[in-house]
Amino acid sequence: MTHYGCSLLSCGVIDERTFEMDDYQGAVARWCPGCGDHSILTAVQRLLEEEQLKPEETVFVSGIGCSSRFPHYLNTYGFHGLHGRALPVATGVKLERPELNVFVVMGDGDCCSIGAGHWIHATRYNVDMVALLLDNNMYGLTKGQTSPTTPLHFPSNTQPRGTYLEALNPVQATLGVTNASFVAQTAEWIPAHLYETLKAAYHHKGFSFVRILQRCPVYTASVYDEAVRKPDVIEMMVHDDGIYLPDLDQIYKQKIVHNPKDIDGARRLAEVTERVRLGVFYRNEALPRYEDLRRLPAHTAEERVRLLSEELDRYAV
Amino acid sequence: MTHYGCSLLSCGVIDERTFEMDDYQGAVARWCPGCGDHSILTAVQRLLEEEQLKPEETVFVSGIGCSSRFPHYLNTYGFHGLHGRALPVATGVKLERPELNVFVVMGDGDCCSIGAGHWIHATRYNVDMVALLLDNNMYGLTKGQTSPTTPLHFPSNTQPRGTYLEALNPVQATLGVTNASFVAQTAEWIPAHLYETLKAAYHHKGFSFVRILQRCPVYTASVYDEAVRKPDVIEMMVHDDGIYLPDLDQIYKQKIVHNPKDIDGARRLAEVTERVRLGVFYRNEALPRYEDLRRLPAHTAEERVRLLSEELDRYAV
Amino acid sequence: MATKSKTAGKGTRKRAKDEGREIIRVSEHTAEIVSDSGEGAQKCGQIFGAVCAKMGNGAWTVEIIPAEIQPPPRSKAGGSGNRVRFGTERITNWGDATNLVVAFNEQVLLGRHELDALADDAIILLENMWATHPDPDIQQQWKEALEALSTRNYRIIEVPMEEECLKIVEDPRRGKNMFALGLFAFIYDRDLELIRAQIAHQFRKKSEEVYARNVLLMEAGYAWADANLDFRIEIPTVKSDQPMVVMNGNEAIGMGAVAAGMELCSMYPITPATSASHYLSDVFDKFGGVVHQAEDEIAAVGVAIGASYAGKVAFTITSGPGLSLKQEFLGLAVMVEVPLVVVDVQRGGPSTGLPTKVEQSDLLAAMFGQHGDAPHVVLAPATIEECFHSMVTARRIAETFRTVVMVLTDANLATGVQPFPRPELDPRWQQAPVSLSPIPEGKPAYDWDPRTGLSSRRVPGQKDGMHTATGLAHNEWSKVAYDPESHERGCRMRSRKIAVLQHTLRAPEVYGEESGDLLVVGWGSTKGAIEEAVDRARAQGLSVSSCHLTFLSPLQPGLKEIFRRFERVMTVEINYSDEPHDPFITDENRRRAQLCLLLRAHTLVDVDCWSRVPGQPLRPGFILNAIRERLAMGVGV
Amino acid sequence: MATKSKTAGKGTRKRAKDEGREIIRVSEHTAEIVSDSGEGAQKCGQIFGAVCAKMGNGAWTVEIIPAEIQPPPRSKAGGSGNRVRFGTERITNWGDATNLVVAFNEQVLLGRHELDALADDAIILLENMWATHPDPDIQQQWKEALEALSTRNYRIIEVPMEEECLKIVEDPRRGKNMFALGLFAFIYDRDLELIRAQIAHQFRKKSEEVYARNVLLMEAGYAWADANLDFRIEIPTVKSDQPMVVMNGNEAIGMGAVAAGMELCSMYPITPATSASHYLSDVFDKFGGVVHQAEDEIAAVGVAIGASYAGKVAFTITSGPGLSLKQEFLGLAVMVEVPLVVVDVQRGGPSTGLPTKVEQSDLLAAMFGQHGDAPHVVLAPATIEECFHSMVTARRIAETFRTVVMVLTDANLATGVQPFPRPELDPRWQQAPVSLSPIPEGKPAYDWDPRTGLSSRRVPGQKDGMHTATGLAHNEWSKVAYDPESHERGCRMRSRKIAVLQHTLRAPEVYGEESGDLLVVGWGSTKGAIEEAVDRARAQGLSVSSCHLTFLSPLQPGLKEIFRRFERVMTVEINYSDEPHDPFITDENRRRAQLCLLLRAHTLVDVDCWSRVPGQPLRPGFILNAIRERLAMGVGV
Ligand SMILES: Cc1ncc(C[n+]2csc(CCOP(=O)(O)OP(=O)(O)O)c2C)c(N)n1
Ligand SMILES: Cc1ncc(C[n+]2csc(CCOP(=O)(O)OP(=O)(O)O)c2C)c(N)n1
Ligand code: SF4
Ligand code: SF4
Ligand SMILES: [Mg+2]
Ligand SMILES: [Mg+2]
Repeated sequence: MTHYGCSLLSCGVIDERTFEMDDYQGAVARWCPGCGDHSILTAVQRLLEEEQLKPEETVFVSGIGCSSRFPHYLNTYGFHGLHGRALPVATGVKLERPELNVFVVMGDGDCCSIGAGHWIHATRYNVDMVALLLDNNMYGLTKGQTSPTTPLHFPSNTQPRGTYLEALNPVQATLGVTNASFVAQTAEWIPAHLYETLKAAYHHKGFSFVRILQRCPVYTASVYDEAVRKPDVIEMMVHDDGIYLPDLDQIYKQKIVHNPKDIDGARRLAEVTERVRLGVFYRNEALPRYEDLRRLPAHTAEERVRLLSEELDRYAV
Repeated sequence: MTHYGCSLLSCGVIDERTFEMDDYQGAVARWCPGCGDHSILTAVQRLLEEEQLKPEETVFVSGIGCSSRFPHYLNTYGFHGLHGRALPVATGVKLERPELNVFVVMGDGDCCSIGAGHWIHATRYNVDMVALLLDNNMYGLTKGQTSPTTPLHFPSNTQPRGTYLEALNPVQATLGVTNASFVAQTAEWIPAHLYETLKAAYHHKGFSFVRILQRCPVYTASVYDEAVRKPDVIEMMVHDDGIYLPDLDQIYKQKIVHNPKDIDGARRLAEVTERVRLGVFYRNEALPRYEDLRRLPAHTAEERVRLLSEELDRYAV
Repeated sequence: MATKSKTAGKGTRKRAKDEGREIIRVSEHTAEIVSDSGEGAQKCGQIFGAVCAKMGNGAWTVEIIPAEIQPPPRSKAGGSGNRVRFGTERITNWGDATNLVVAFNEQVLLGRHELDALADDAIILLENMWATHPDPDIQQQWKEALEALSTRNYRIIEVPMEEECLKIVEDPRRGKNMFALGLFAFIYDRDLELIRAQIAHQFRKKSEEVYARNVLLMEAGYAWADANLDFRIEIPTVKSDQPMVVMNGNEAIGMGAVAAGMELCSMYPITPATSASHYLSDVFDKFGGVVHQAEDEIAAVGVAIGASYAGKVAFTITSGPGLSLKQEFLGLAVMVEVPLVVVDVQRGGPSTGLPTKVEQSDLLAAMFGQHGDAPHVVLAPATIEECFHSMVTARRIAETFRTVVMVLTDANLATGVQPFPRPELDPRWQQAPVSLSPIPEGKPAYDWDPRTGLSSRRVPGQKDGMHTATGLAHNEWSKVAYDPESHERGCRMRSRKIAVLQHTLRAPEVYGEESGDLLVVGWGSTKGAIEEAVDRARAQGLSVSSCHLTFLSPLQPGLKEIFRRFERVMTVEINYSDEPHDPFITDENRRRAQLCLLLRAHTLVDVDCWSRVPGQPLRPGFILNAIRERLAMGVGV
Repeated sequence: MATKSKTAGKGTRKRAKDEGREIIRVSEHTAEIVSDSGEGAQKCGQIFGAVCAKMGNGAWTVEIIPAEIQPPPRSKAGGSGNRVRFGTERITNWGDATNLVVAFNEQVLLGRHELDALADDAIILLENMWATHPDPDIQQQWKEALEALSTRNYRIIEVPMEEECLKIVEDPRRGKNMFALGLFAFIYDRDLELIRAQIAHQFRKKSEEVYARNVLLMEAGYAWADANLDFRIEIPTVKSDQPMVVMNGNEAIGMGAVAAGMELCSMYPITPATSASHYLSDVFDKFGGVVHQAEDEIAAVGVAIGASYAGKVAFTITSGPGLSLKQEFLGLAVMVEVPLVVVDVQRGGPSTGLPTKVEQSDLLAAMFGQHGDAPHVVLAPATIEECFHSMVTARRIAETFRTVVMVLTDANLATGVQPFPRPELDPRWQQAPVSLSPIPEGKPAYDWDPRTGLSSRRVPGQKDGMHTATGLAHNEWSKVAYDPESHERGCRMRSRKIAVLQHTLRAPEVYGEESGDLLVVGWGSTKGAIEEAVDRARAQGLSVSSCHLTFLSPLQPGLKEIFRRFERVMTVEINYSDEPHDPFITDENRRRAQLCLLLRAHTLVDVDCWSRVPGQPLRPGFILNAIRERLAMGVGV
């Protein structure tokens, strides 16, 4: 990468830098070998490069978990905050700096358990950002406890004789929230699909929620085993307005045409079956974005002082 | 009321008490005149009487808000806890004392805003209790701030030029959660429907979520105005397995037959339209209840000591 | 004070049109109006307080808040209204007792009487419709109440308010308050033009007709009083030579936030903090500012931290329960060194406690409530004026020191109204905190000055500044680092900043003599009451001074030095402490008031405390008693 | 200790089959195994520690935890393993430095070296496959590492572990640990039968074949050592005359919970607390107990409070960040007087901090973190044995006093393994807390004894006991009451209980002489290290004693009395304090360690502190240095 031009956001000088994959590389990723997070990182770096996002204008916000180490492994701005609380922080960033590209990386415990309230409300606010749920069906970092998405009867260290509850369906839950504007599902072991989904999410103007099925060889090796081995378990939801990768047709023969505008269809398809459905469940570009609704004209310091002075007049003795 | 028999829960002596409405009366209700909470209280008292629930075996748990004063106005056990946190407390009560009748009373801020995470998860746990959402579309107790269910553009003290977001749909959101087992909607100004809904909720074995449209003459007087004045705004969802009150046919002419077993239909009907739909959206008695899943045989102190002693053997030097 | 005003006023006559009328001339008076809630007494009191201030009186208005959402009418616990203490000089607190009260029924009056809110010789103007009410129970209650009231020296004047108002409006419940305002206007000889202007301001969102009706009612009250009262009360006004403004503490916080260049107020509603955000919600967008009502307190502080991390000026505002919920995020802000201002408008605790009532019991939670070692700044404005300026100070410190600054106010400041010198605004306060200039190569994310712990801020958009802020232990590159050295260095740098700030602070001033028998130490909203108590004590010849702390973390320098000059030191606070002579309480196990604990650890001086948690501001008279008691002189006044 | 053991051992010979072999006879030794993570060093260390304990050695095992989720192989920060200090007498802490280490590669060894974890004369058994590794970079790293290590007096013995293991298994990464166990077994002459039994226990969930293979590997290690080593180390074992058990602190907490009759552990996973709930998840349902993993920490404590309100025995367990989140609910539990036990297994802070590492920095947050005045009990076990018993004590106090009891342990106790006398179980500990008998008429929900604040518990199901518990200020009937008297009474009653509890406590014992030049005060897991440092100091003729506090709230009686008998008092803690001589730090602005602050406020004695936050337990040698320094004797050892 070469550094040309002016780096100020608004100085008018044309920024002639071009960025390559390497420019987005942060610290060496320290996930276990075989961890699905590696491929997600790669896909994200590819997206950044493809979209030529400026590293300094891109912010990755995360919670706490294996997956939440993500920002450290990128050479962008990052905020590795609190377990479950990535979304409020990201909302604050984007609300006040709408010109930044904001990505959020969460684990299934992070997003769906401790962060559930924020997840519901971030969906409602529909702030323009990409929210990635790296779903390994388990608490990875804390070494194997049940998460809301752990399959029924799957054992963990806190529920050694198997979980008690049917797994929460993050897609269906998101679709239940007013203002949900982009909901998709993909799997990290299908890089092409993963990449296309990330791209669609990035291009959606609004809160793009992507659940990424993510393998954790350490704690949930068997969970996605079948889906990885038997492509027929996977059903691709395809549509011209959604994602359609003809190249994958050879492997993934199960397809269903689904228009992402169709919310009822989305909810029907989101129901759990033996099939694992990948693609865009729902997209609605028409919904307003919170940061737009709240955008206000800027004021100079002097204007503000003058206005405040007027305000003080109202309280004058 | 006369006190006969033995009061221990399990002493085998037949309890011959009969309870009247008055027996459930706590402190004088201190809601504003015209507040919808009054009629909900009355309906609940009627239910308690009808079902002859023993006051000492009945617990009302609430959060903080106008609505959450509910337990004080009943002569049962009550737990008026923290804003947004009624459900965890109620879960603790029922998990450990499944023989108690547990009711939860929440406001819309309480349940859908600060308590959203617990709401999602309580739905998942499917603990057998009745959860009432007293939805006045506003923060009442704190004197008029926007709540998640405040209608779009409706002004409040924190959003004086109107809210920015479409109202959250609590019914749809609940239907999106895996294990949702009973979801209904009713209005406090239709006492017969309110009562029947409460009764159905009480008889459902599992987590019964009832959204009650509740008038707040002080802060949201206009919101349900039309629905109250024009019965045609209301569409009754009727079914033999749900709620059907022929007596109301004369007033509420808009009806739709909906089988509460039909989840897709439930979600379609739950979408917001000009119509306000009342009735049971969904019911599924087949879902397991968390407190049943976790129930274990009781042990005497001596047994426990013996078992622990064995356990210590494993760690013996 | 009551006694004083009485003697001063008695027998003095004014000529002119008040011929034959007794003119009570006093340097200050405390007037209140109390009614069932919903009868508008608060509005009346607010207008009256503002008018007094605008005419050039010192004034302090406090709200009388009922204990319940919807108390039943005519109940002792249901009184709602305002109490206005005003005088020729500056008034710094609510004082001891009310000298004149307008009451809409005898039950709310009785409530005030039982709370001991009224001076022994208070003048009472009481709605008399109840005496002849058709309901015999009510007649009976009236009788019993008047009997109970007769145990004191009150002068009760019955006023046919309902009857008079009915001449103008159909529903006097919505008009009596302006009638009462008219009574006050006559009694205290207030400027009617000013009153009309203030009515116009109060009902600015209502129709012209509403305004006109309210003025009529007010004038009717005035006329009735003129025709029927044989006294007036004169409190000389002195127009201030500097421009003054009048507002409550939450408005001052809101305006201070604007003055400080804040761009985002991220909050979740909670009494008594909410009204500050109501105020901001009304005006903030004029300034380009946003009030974000988050889904809960945790999200509220999270959004503020995100905005601050992104280079904006953000604060969050809450009260006790919200503070508890924010603790985890506050620790994070300290750890990643994101500047953040947090306002805690304290109320009665613990738990949901007394949501509408004053207490100063969040001090230790504000200081120590975050797990781990999370050094940060805590300051407490003592007056409404300081509420305004504290926001400017808080922002400056938060940004200079890249840390969390907590501003502790309370329900007393939040709802109290007081005139103060109009702040001089400075455009520099509004400056953007950071530029987006590129980061020079080799400059770490935390370029800690090893001596001071200070480092320069960095925000997204700055080229070559990329790094990941993290709540994990980290080195200067913001890389996760678990080695002993990195962690110890991080802890040291964050702590050092507090010491550096401490070096920039001045020793607090001593109010009164620099040495003596007793030093009273306070913080926050109690300042006015403490200093008034000290004045009275000194007037009685007692060797007492006081000292009020603005900074609680770090504590200002010189405290030990000051304390050493006094025989005894005692804090006066509105938070719980065990009474020394209570059963089982020993000097060893006594749980002391919160500042007291801090000062003992800090100075090793045997600081005592006198503290109460009545859910009300402390009365200067009670503080005076405590002073006398501590000086082993028994209880006076 | 290192020096001591060396001199003691050198030149001593044992006859019999060890003819010609040097027998180093010492009273204690510290052995460790360190590998890349995933190579099973932890299992080896655990088995070895348990075997030492079972053979009758005192022992203390600590985990060596890598800093990253998945550190790269062969990295200095990635070392994972166990360190076992064991000896003839009781061992109370991890000691100063390792005397013998088995390392699977030179990089992890280098990490330990750089952390100063190894004694100057440590014996090192090092896997030597890297010296000849096909990758020239690795060969180079090996060379450089050995060079770096040569600056110390280590005795390095190269061991062909890979080569030997390949004779038995295909993937030695999953077997080398047992080979290493065999090395230890030979060197320290451990009982092979016991080892086999312990291997069987460790792999009880695996197949018979796994067991057999592991035994083979272990025996191979033993044989190799026998054939190749010219020394053995003898640490006499003394079978305890009382029955002993060995476990880590989190297991002790879990077992203590069972012993205390707990019925519900409501938690949310967080390191280092989680393993306690893992243990309970394994066994609790045998006892009819439930581990409820809630959706977050707030719900976790809420469920526990609900269960306790319903009459069950519930506790919640967490670490720092979770404690912050629970603060609001803790205040509620105090307010409604629901008994509740809260375990905080402390880790490094602030914020997410050092999740796997020890710190004692939640003390003030535990004491004061709740808004408002929320008096409650805080206690801290100092040993693994005390972890067990503290649960019984905590339950008893929580129920008797109807309040919150916090039990503070830390990562050191949580993962440390130590033998202790087998607890004698008492069925009375298991008793149900309440009966469901009817409530007599006229008995209020809080029948506070006005002197003690104590009241009797009431739970749903009790006839005529109906009432609504509330976090709002309330009177004895649990009715919301905002009047000053009710609130002040409530505060008083809740606070009084703490004073009453304090009267039941004994003064802490002084370890060493009852008076002297210096008293070291500690709390929690540092006890063993402090007492060892005191012993050494006294052996050097210094007049030092120590005193360890179990109760932090209320503090035990007699502290001032004890402190007065010493010239100086100093706390030793694992939480941050400013160093007195650092830039800008003055006696006035110095932020002291957490217990130190409490003790200064409590006793007004000028208590000093020496505290560090290395993310590791304190070493007795460093404490000794601090003692010498404070006694103005310069640094020794
Ligand atoms: C408030 C808080 N609670 C708990 C934790 C401990 N914790 C860290 S990560 C984690 C869960 C990780 O699971 P997940 O979110 O699914 O992410 P993964 O590691 O599987 O990627 C937990 C419980 C914490 N750091 N903070
Ligand atoms: C942690 C916390 N945050 C905020 C509050 C303040 N508060 C009390 S009730 C309430 C909202 C009330 O609205 P809702 O839940 O809709 O109930 P309603 O009064 O309308 O019945 C709020 C924000 C509180 N008591 N505790
Ligand atoms: S534990 Fe699982 S999720 Fe975490 S880094 Fe390893 S493989 Fe990935
Ligand atoms: S404010 Fe509204 S919700 Fe609250 S009591 Fe009054 S009418 Fe009911
Ligand atoms: Mg996960
Ligand atoms: Mg509401």
